Amino acid sequence: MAELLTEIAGIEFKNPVWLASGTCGYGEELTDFYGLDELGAIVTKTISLEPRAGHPPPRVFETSSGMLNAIGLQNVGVDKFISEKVPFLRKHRAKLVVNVAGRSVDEYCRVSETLNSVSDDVVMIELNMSCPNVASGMEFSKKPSLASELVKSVKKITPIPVIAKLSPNVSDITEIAVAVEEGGADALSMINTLVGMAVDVNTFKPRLSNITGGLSGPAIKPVALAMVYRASQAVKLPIIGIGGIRNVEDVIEFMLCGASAVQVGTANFIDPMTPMNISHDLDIWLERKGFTSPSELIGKIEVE
Amino acid sequence: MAELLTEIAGIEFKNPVWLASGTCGYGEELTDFYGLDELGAIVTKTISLEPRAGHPPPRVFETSSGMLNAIGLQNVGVDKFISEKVPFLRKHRAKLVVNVAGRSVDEYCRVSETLNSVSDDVVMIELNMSCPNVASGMEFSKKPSLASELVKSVKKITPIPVIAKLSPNVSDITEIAVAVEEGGADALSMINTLVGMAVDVNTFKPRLSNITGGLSGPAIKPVALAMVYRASQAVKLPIIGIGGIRNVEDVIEFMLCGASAVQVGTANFIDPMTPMNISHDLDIWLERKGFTSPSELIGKIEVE
Amino acid sequence: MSGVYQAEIVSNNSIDNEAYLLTLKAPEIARASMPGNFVQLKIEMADGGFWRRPFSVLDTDGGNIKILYKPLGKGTLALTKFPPGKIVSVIGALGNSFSFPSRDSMIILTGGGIGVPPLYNLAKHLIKSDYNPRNIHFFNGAAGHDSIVYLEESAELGINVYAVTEDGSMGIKGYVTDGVKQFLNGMSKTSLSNEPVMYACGPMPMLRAVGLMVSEYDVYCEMALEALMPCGFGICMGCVVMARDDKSVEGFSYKRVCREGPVFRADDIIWETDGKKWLNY
Amino acid sequence: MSGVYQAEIVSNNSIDNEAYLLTLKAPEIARASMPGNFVQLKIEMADGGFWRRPFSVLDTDGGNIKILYKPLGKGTLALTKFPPGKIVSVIGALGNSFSFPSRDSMIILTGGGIGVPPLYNLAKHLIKSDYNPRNIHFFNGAAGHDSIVYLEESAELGINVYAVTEDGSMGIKGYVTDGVKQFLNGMSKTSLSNEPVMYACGPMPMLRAVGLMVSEYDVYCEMALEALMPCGFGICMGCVVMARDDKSVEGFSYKRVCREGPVFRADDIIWETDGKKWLNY
Ligand SMILES: Cc1cc2nc3c(=O)[nH]c(=O)nc-3n(C[C@H](O)[C@H](O)[C@H](O)COP(=O)(O)OP(=O)(O)OC[C@H]3O[C@@H](n4cnc5c(N)ncnc54)[C@H](O)[C@@H]3O)c2cc1C
Ligand SMILES: Cc1cc2nc3c(=O)[nH]c(=O)nc-3n(C[C@H](O)[C@H](O)[C@H](O)COP(=O)(O)OP(=O)(O)OC[C@H]3O[C@@H](n4cnc5c(N)ncnc54)[C@H](O)[C@@H]3O)c2cc1C
Ligand SMILES: Cc1cc2nc3c(=O)[nH]c(=O)nc-3n(C[C@H](O)[C@H](O)[C@H](O)COP(=O)(O)O)c2cc1C
Ligand SMILES: Cc1cc2nc3c(=O)[nH]c(=O)nc-3n(C[C@H](O)[C@H](O)[C@H](O)COP(=O)(O)O)c2cc1C
Ligand code: FES
Ligand code: FES
Repeated sequence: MAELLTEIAGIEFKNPVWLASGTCGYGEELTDFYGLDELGAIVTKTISLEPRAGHPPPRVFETSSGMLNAIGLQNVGVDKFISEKVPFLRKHRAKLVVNVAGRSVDEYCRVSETLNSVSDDVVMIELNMSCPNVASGMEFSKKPSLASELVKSVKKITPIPVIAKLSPNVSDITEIAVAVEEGGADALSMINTLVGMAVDVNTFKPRLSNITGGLSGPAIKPVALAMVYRASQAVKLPIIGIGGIRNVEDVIEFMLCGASAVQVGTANFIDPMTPMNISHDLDIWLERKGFTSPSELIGKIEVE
Repeated sequence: MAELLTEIAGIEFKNPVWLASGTCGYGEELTDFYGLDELGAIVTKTISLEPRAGHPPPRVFETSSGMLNAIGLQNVGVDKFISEKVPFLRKHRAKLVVNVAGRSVDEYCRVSETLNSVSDDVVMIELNMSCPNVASGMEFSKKPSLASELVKSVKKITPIPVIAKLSPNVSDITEIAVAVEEGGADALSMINTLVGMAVDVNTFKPRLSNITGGLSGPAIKPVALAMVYRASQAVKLPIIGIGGIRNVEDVIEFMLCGASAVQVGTANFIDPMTPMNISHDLDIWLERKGFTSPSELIGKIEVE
Repeated sequence: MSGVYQAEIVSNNSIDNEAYLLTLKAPEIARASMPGNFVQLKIEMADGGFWRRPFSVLDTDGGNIKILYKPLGKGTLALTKFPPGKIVSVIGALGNSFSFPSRDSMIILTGGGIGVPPLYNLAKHLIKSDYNPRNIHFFNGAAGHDSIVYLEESAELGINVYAVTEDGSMGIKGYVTDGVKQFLNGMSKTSLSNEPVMYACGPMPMLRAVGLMVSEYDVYCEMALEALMPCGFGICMGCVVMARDDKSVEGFSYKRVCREGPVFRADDIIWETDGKKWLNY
Repeated sequence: MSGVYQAEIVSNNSIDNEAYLLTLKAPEIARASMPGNFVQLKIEMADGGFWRRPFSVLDTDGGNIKILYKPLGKGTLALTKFPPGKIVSVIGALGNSFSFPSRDSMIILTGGGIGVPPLYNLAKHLIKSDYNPRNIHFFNGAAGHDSIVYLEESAELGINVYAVTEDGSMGIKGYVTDGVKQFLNGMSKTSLSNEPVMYACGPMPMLRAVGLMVSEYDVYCEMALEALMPCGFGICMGCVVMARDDKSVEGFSYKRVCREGPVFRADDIIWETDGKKWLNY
């Protein structure tokens, strides 16, 4: 048996297969299918300072090998998350990563600070940097200086290690990756969804109430791989690869491109057992190929 | 019968369905399937100043509802294009748009200038702005000032109307759209391919000799629609929509988002009759819905 | 508690009126399922379709579950080609279920199009629980004679069955709500001791009409909603409807059709805010 | 001249050794096709696969074309389920074809795996054109006994057939090129009046070995190459190989397997430059 134990920023994870934010709620529903302690980690739906109702429906649409979503960060807010959701996750011994967002640097910081009270439960904070900054209008992950400042501020306020989750909707992913590394991030995760839309040709209305939404699923895997590959050339930080992952081969591709771990997103909707199947198959795959740990694959793509 | 005649920048096209650059060669092979004069227009494979051999294989890979390509702008060069390809296209009465690229503003200009000698045959020039600028390293379509300068320079040198073809790999498509409008472009076309990659998990090698390539096909349609929609809010220029178009519904979606015409790319590979089928179905669709011209659909998405 | 099961197709046949009847060997789901519950089927399909497709449980039969479906798009069309013996991945039983009415209620089932299955299931369960079939009135609405489904099978339960067609080619002419209104109007004239209780399922525009009707007639109503469902078991937050919620600051919250539903009390659903409909209807 | 045709499936059966034989009613293609030509089949498949899949023409029979294929991946696996009567979209005939050798040549056909079909087609055409079957030597290579295809059918043409298997479970043990080398070595010892001419088709690593072999033995050779083919009729420039080209400045150019090929002269193919292989082999 290969050893799937994976270390990111000094923290040990049972395996490199995590659940992506927004695709596993707060873990409750998935306990119907498996034990949360069997995952590398679970990343919660984005938590904001105040509860948010989210966008009106329609919120989702199926596209060719992908889907659009505009959920609008519906969440219970950080206080209720701590009082109602953390105890459940603790009881199930979930390795907990909390995805955080805010409309300003200050709001990100306040959510992160509030999480300090449960720092025994929260192994990492993941900053959802695709949120638009109220002041500049631009997403935190589009302007390097904003991105860097955000990470720096959150790092100051919390001892919990921080992952910067990058948006793919940028001209140069390496610029942003370098900026958050300089800002002190402990790891990168990428990619969040691509901006997309669809229109109902019968009603002439957009398929999403929010008009545009985020594209995820197998359709975007090639984009995610290219971004992970490029970022891994530019920074030393561990990278958690996300985008269209469905099976063990997808995970190997991400690792060869430089990812140290991965997050499974949309695939959970089609088969909630996906992360379990992947860890199982990864073990077998490594064994068959003569590897003893997934870490041996990181960045091992052969280019020449 | 609806009237499919479409006007872009003062030029009349038989219908709004064009062939996208790089997905129809110089038209020769397609005459096996239909007459080139039945198309709205044909956009040639990118033409450069000198002939280019292109990238070594493997150059293509199939992904989920998409494909990656790194052809490397293999082309005969502008001189041979004029002497060997234009006569054929003229004979077949193709509405000819020439896609042009260069490694510097000067090179773009020299290709465009050379085309002046066949300005009776070439109805528009399309600038492939996804080429990296030798001096800055960045693509022409990533930096607004570069993009604007490029268009301005080409416009100075040729009386042929100019389309700026935008790359989707940018943080803000509206910024670039505005820049090329200010530069004097007569129309926009979007989108070119998204940067992507794939890895062979057996050999650990990238699927493309060039490592990364361009993602096209149905997978990217949602991204293309969102970019067309956003650009159409920002500029007055006519937009030619491109990305994953396979059927008449796809065309309607693009038009509702603001496109005045469309280009069919990857779908030609699967069925070379696609553009013919689309024009035929568009006629029927418009008729059935009580429209007399496709122009009635442009930007007519209902957002409240 | 739901699970992912590998179910063998027992049969998959075209029955009347373009509908197909699919029987799956899925004992765990059969055992757990209640009227209103649904399952998520994995269907390999072309054109990059990859979500599962949700289907109500029509009936259970020993270790089998039955699904009645209409081929509409790429998933359901592909499903029609699935041969007996094929193994399909199915998640279930999912969602909540209809509550049972008090014994002496006048039970009105209002189904439109492919909304019939959960109501048939409910009727069958009620009868099994010794409700009087004569107190059950099933209004089955469709565009026309050719698209009405499972009418005879419903009649065989011994309940009152009414066909309502938009083109008048069968039964009452009009929308299914027109048929129900006629009935309710008749009822209020005769003094019936039985309190009417309504159950509805069908396309959202129909359910919206039902919602307006029951508030007008002040009839208790539960309805099984439809929604696009990426997951079906509550993790994506994609399938929500706007529902009254006294506990929230806004007075409403978005509830998951797959988890808090598909069955909702009609008066909990908010169909429009500020005069704007919140769905594409 | 090729076209897009709607072809009816006449039959689609598993034959020996995991290979399937597909017969399509496609009179225009049957009429036009020559050995080496191929067709592009549209196969609806799951997982977002959408390119057509290329297959060599194995044989023609009146208005029908025959294809021999092995189910390997999502497209070919889906194809095995296609029933007779189904209509499939097919583009063809595509590509160039083998040139016929001079009448008295010693004709060596070297086929590996699923590279057999165009060579079978060639053998059949040669015989129809009154070439002497005894001068045709068909080396059919595979991993083992179970994966060798169309061996008996080839023998029925009256030509010399040699099985070559890597595991020695049938015929000569070794790579197919080992079998051919033995033959060529034997030939050079006896003084044969017949000049050897070779035709090859199979996976690229095998063709590369054939290329090295024929240059060593100085044998004229044509080979039908494989490549990933987004279009198949020359518009994408995706399927190229590096080929010698005196007219180009660089001394080579990238040629399309689907258009300038699939048949190339072995000595035109450049397998490596600067010691680097240009393909993932
Ligand atoms: C809880 C629930 C129970 C259902 N029970 C049944 C049932 O018992 N029998 C049955 O035939 N159908 C039922 N449906 C509807 C069924 O899920 C859809 O018909 C199916 O998903 C369409 O898939 P498709 O790939 O064939 O269509 P697509 O190609 O995806 O779309 C074709 C058309 O169907 C519509 N559609 C797609 N998905 C849904 C959906 N989830 N709900 C409503 N309309 C949709 C689309 O808007 C489109 O117009 C149910 C839906 C839900 C949510
Ligand atoms: C000119 C030509 C003629 C051919 N003739 C035949 C034939 O007569 N009979 C036959 O069985 N096959 C033939 N092939 C190969 C056949 O096209 C592939 O097996 C098929 O495309 C695989 O599709 P898939 O969806 O099943 O596999 P995928 O799921 O796409 O891939 C499965 C495996 O097959 C390999 N593969 C995919 N496409 C090709 C390809 N175009 N060429 C080679 N390997 C590929 C992939 O690398 C992968 O390892 C021919 C190929 C070419 C180019
Ligand atoms: C329905 C849905 C909701 C999501 N919500 C969030 C979110 O709240 N925060 C976040 O950082 N990412 C969110 N994402 C993005 C995913 O975490 C992931 O980055 C993206 O979907 C790409 O991975 P995938 O292709 O495997 O789904 C969401 C994705 C989906 C599909
Ligand atoms: C094989 C291939 C080659 C291409 N070559 C060019 C090119 O030379 N110049 C260019 O501007 N765009 C090129 N493109 C991009 C297309 O013109 C088009 O913008 C893109 O593919 C998106 O459209 P689609 O999804 O319909 O293919 C190429 C695309 C493909 C698939
Ligand atoms: S379908 Fe995913 S939450 Fe309901
Ligand atoms: S497959 Fe497209 S050019 Fe050969």
